[in-house]
Amino acid sequence: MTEPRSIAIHVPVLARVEGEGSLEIRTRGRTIAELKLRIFEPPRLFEKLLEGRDYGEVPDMVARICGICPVAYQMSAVHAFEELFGIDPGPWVRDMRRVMYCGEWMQSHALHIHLLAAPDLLGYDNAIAMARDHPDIVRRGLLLQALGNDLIRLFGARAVHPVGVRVGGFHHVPARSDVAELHARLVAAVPQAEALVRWAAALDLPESEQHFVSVALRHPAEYPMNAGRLASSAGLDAASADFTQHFAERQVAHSTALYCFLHGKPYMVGPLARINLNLERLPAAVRVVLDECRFSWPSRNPFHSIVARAAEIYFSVLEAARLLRDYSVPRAAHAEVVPRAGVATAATEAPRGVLWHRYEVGEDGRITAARIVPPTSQNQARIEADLRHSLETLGLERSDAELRQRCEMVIRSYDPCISCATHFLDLRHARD
Amino acid sequence: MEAGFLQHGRFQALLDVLHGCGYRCIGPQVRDGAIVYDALSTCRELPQGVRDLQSAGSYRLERTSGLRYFGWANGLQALKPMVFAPEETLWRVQRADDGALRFSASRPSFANLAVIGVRACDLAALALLDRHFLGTAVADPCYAARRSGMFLVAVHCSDPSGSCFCASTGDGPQASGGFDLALSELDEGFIVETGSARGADTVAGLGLEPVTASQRDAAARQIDTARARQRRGLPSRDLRAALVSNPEHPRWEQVAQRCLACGNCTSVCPTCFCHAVCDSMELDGSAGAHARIWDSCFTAGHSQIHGLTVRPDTRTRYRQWLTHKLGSWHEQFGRSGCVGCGRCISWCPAGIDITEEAAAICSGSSDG
Amino acid sequence: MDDPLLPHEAEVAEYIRESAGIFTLRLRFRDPAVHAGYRFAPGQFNMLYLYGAGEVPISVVSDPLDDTLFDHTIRALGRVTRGFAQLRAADRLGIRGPYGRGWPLDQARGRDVVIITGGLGCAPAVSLINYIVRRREEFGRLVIMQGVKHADDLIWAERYRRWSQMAQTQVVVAADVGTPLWPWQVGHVTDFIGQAHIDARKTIVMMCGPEGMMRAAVGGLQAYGLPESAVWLSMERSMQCAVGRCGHCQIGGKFVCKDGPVFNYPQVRELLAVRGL
Amino acid sequence: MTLPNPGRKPRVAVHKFSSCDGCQLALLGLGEDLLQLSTLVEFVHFAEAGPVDPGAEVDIAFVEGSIGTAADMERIREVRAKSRFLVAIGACATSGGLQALRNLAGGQAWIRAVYPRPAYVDCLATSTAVSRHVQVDFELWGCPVSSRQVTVALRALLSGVQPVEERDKVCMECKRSQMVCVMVARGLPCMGPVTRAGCGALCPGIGRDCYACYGPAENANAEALARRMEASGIPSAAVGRRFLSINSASPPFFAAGIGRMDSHD
Ligand SMILES: Cc1cc2nc3c(=O)[nH]c(=O)nc-3n(C[C@H](O)[C@H](O)[C@H](O)COP(=O)(O)OP(=O)(O)OC[C@H]3O[C@@H](n4cnc5c(N)ncnc54)[C@H](O)[C@@H]3O)c2cc1C
Ligand code: SF4
Ligand code: SF4
Ligand code: SF4
Repeated sequence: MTEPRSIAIHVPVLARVEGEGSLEIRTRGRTIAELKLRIFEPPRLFEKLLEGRDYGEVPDMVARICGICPVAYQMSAVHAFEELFGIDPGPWVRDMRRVMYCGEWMQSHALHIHLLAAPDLLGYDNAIAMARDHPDIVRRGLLLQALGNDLIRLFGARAVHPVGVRVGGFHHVPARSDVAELHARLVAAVPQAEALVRWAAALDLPESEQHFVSVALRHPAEYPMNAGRLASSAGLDAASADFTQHFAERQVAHSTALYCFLHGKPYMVGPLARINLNLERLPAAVRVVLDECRFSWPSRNPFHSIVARAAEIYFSVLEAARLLRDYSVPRAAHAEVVPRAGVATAATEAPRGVLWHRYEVGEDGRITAARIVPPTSQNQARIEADLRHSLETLGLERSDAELRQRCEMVIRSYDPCISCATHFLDLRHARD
Repeated sequence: MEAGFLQHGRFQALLDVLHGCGYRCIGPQVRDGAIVYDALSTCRELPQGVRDLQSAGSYRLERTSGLRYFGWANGLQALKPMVFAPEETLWRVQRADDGALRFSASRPSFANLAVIGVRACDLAALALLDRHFLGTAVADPCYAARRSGMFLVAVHCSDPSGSCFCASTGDGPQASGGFDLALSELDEGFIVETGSARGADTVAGLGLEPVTASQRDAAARQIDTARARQRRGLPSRDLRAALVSNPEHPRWEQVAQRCLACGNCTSVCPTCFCHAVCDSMELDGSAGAHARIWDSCFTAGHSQIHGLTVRPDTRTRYRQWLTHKLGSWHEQFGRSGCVGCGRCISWCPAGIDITEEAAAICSGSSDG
Repeated sequence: MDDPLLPHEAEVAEYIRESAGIFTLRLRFRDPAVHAGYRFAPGQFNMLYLYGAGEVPISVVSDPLDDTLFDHTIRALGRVTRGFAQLRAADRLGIRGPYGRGWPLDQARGRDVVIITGGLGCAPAVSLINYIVRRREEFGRLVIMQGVKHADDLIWAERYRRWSQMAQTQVVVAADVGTPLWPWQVGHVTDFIGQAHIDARKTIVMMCGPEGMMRAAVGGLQAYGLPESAVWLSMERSMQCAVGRCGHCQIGGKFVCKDGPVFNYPQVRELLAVRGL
Repeated sequence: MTLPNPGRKPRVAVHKFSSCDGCQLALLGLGEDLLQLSTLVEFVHFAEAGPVDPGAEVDIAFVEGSIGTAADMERIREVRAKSRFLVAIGACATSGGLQALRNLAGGQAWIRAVYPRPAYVDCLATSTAVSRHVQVDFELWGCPVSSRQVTVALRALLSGVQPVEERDKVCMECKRSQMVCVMVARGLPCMGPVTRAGCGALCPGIGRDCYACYGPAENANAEALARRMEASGIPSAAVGRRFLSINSASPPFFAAGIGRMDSHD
């Protein structure tokens, strides 16, 4: 057996993650002396930018926090304001928002699986190299990604920073013919999406049994997207308005992203956490495929996230197809909005997990304070815990290259979005 | 030539005849708060009981209790987009591996159009566009393809808007020619006139009733009222000399302070014909296309020659628009380029009024 | 040509580098029938299409009687012309034309000709000079006046020297900014019109170049009592179609592409007087 | 631009600075075209897609994001030095982006307000456009830029010509698509008349007013539009906010907006 040694792993630029971050690990003997997932993306101070803005400007502004999940930002914001203003946008808006969110899950998950994660698992540097040997797999992924983008476009005119969402509903009603065309494409994609889950489940994923707490929304009847209460595998059940009673953010020296803890401990959000907590809310067709996996659900292996993502793509295709099947044109695209003063909060399920917003609104409908907790800052402590666990189980005596590769795989399996993670503001400090 | 009277309730029969003759009917309809031309299958899609309130920089529709289909002045566009497409590929080119280029013309595949509800100003504008695109040794092939076979059903204008001034340009409110059929809408129905042999053929089987003298009177009176109601006007039909002699009038600078140089006026103008070309290529470089797109004398590209923009500012661009439209058109086409439809007034987001600007510049006064 | 806007495939027979930014493309149409049917007059121009990039108007500078090739001398200025600069022999491009009215050579025959140009290698004038030099005996005295901003800008210095040695020919070259060894004049070329010894009764003037220069030249010519109708000039405007449809080349009521580019001065007198038309 | 020795694939880098990543998606969201693109160029640095070699010499560099830290300032100079043709993509890179709003408030004060321990944060008081730091060969505006914009520009560069700059107003695209003007027909405070074309007039196309995410057009008469909006009854401060939004640091928008903003802090 090789002698324990002192090693330093430094990955200056993490490839295939959204945004720019780096990793530094120092070990001494058999223990990890230091482990820093460093996010050096400059802070963009969004919460401050929002102060003084009209509530109506917020959906277009917060979209700019993240180009990969702008719909999620818009959804959390509009739900927060509608809750405060006492607006019920009605079933059509509710359903169509779900469709739009399906589009975002599909494009974001497909992008992550095929362009970011799969090359690790199949032994390539990147998806372009992988496409040469596995063209059909990459094509299927690009097709599902495009379909997701087109669902967002149906409501938002473009896939990145869509322009169709507003407080109270949408700016316009999609034409029946456009909906029919997309519905047909969704139906045609069902077998592909199903095949994707089987493919993901058959991947040779590392074993990594870990203890972690899953956090996600739970809704009495639906697989959660825009609505539900905060739940955890440790028994949490809280309204999103009570987020701060349970969750707290902390700044650390090595990162511009804040770390968020649940009752002082790391936790996981995202597709795996969602499935772990909402298995029975998935349509039967999705459950059947999951039941055929070699492993069982809920899963304690974070590497199973890729299967969870595939399953959510499958779910999204079915769900969007279901919601668009009997599409009818409503009388109006949005409800009337009259602002009122108070505190608006909402959490929705971004592709990467719970996204919590809180706004203080004045009489005139303008924002006096804002706070946003994105999924990546919630996962950050968990990623570091996972890295420690994974490296120690793999064995620190492995070569630097092997250790480094495993680290990158671990990080990628959480699909961290660094752009989202770096907008931070800790309100408690902001006030003094 | 007067052909007879069509009861209001039988308007669909006219559409059916046109459909039966193989025409694709296009007619006015309400969309997004304005009247636009779009494919028409039944008369129920027409803007019945609707009128338009237009003024500088503003266009609103309002419901009325009336049952008329054409009780409004005009909509966003005239016939221009149907004959001179806003974006159109002119030709394509293939490039072989050895670099050889193969050019091939692109032509619109076009069903014969029957346009319902054409206004007198629209027809006058179409005649001008015809001269521009067809009146040379070699006609413009794309325009010619779209224009040929177009069947025009005019409706004399009974309800001019606040922006209209066709009476002062001599182009309306009554359509005087260039149509296949022309209608005078009365409360109980339409007096039908024919303007061409195929127009006459179309209505021959419609079972039109004879027109009564009082119907004829009512139609004439309604045109007179429409003419009298127009509040705006141009100082004269030929402003060429007055404009050409005032290139440094301070009013040009004053209007430039308000003008957004956005090109809405030229885009909705039924006679503006300026266009740019735009070349594109397939991503792999194997083929390309050459398209024309509507341009405007308000863009920088319009007057750009390598390294120099001849009209760099809004003052010179606005001056180009007005002196061309009301001045140089006389030299080019023997008449003014303005048919008095008022669209450039209503659809200008800055609310600039061509009649006011022309009056100020041509009277030599610099304020107002 | 049935479609006025469709280019024909042409090929670069020879690429000649004239100076750092100026080159000549010697071209032929790929289709021999098209080539055989192609006729142009000096002062006319073609629309040259660079694959995928765009079309630009360029004068034909070769001799109309040379039926093997036709030449374009191009200054690499912007997007498309810099692209053309990268072409080499055997490369393909698209050509349609010729367009516009050329120089009034029939009127010039037997008379003294004064050619005034500004800017580098002003192409429409090159075709004109070449044409007259080859048929020297058909014309009277020839005065070539060329103005450049900086002495270093002058290309074809050798040609000017050669022309200046021909009988009955006067060459005046002026640079706004000279250099120590500059053999010609320093100043605006229009300042030297007085040296041209123009006989107002039998002279025709043809010019092209910046509009400011042409305005100044007309002023200088007035001193000779030259009738305005004896002055011709070639104008430049943006052109997208070259057949009088796109509206870009309008100056007043004129379409430069079909009413020009060569105009008789009285036609454009008022237009030239206003800046920004 | 002329490409070096034809025969070798042009080398392309995609660099990210302070941004939301949305503009890179113009490439990552290309679908099948991305595979085709990879046969035409060699991506030598494109961290999000895999290849990492930020110091490599390249023919074409796409730069996303604004310059917001001292390290960024250093890095953009290196990028410039290693790139033959540098294209700034998106609002962040061309005007400083939405985050340039911090320039108005004195960014350091905000950082103190935002972070419990500001000393840990390397952040300049301003967020600025790439062209404020190095020479930029071409700019693609938009928040975000579209795949069409990026591929058209890239295709032109592959053919050795400068891409065409789109700088007309959104109204031109709006009218070419036969849309009904939302300002004239509905009184909405549309920014189309001062905003650069390129998006295809998406907002009027779905019945809402443009909010100028493509930045100022050429010859933008921002002051006239601002006055027109005020005349239609929109409060001055709200008009000011329309100009001071995604492209607040672009000169015409800044000039029209700054005097109209009520004190921001
Ligand atoms: C009758 C005539 C004869 C000529 N003869 C010659 C000749 O013999 N030799 C010669 O060298 N030159 C000649 N020229 C000038 C030549 O046509 C120009 O130098 C050439 O068009 C420049 O093209 P470019 O693409 O290189 O330049 P650019 O300035 O890059 O672009 C040229 C064209 O593209 C358009 N354009 C530029 N930028 C934009 C933009 N951002 N958006 C939209 N459109 C844009 C402009 O409107 C312009 O028409 C002649 C011009 C005319 C009118
Ligand atoms: S006159 Fe009006 S419509 Fe025309 S360019 Fe000026 S602002 Fe735009
Ligand atoms: S809707 Fe906006 S972009 Fe369209 S024409 Fe009106 S002002 Fe211009
Ligand atoms: S219309 Fe305006 S705000 Fe909307 S996408 Fe286009 S540029 Fe952006």
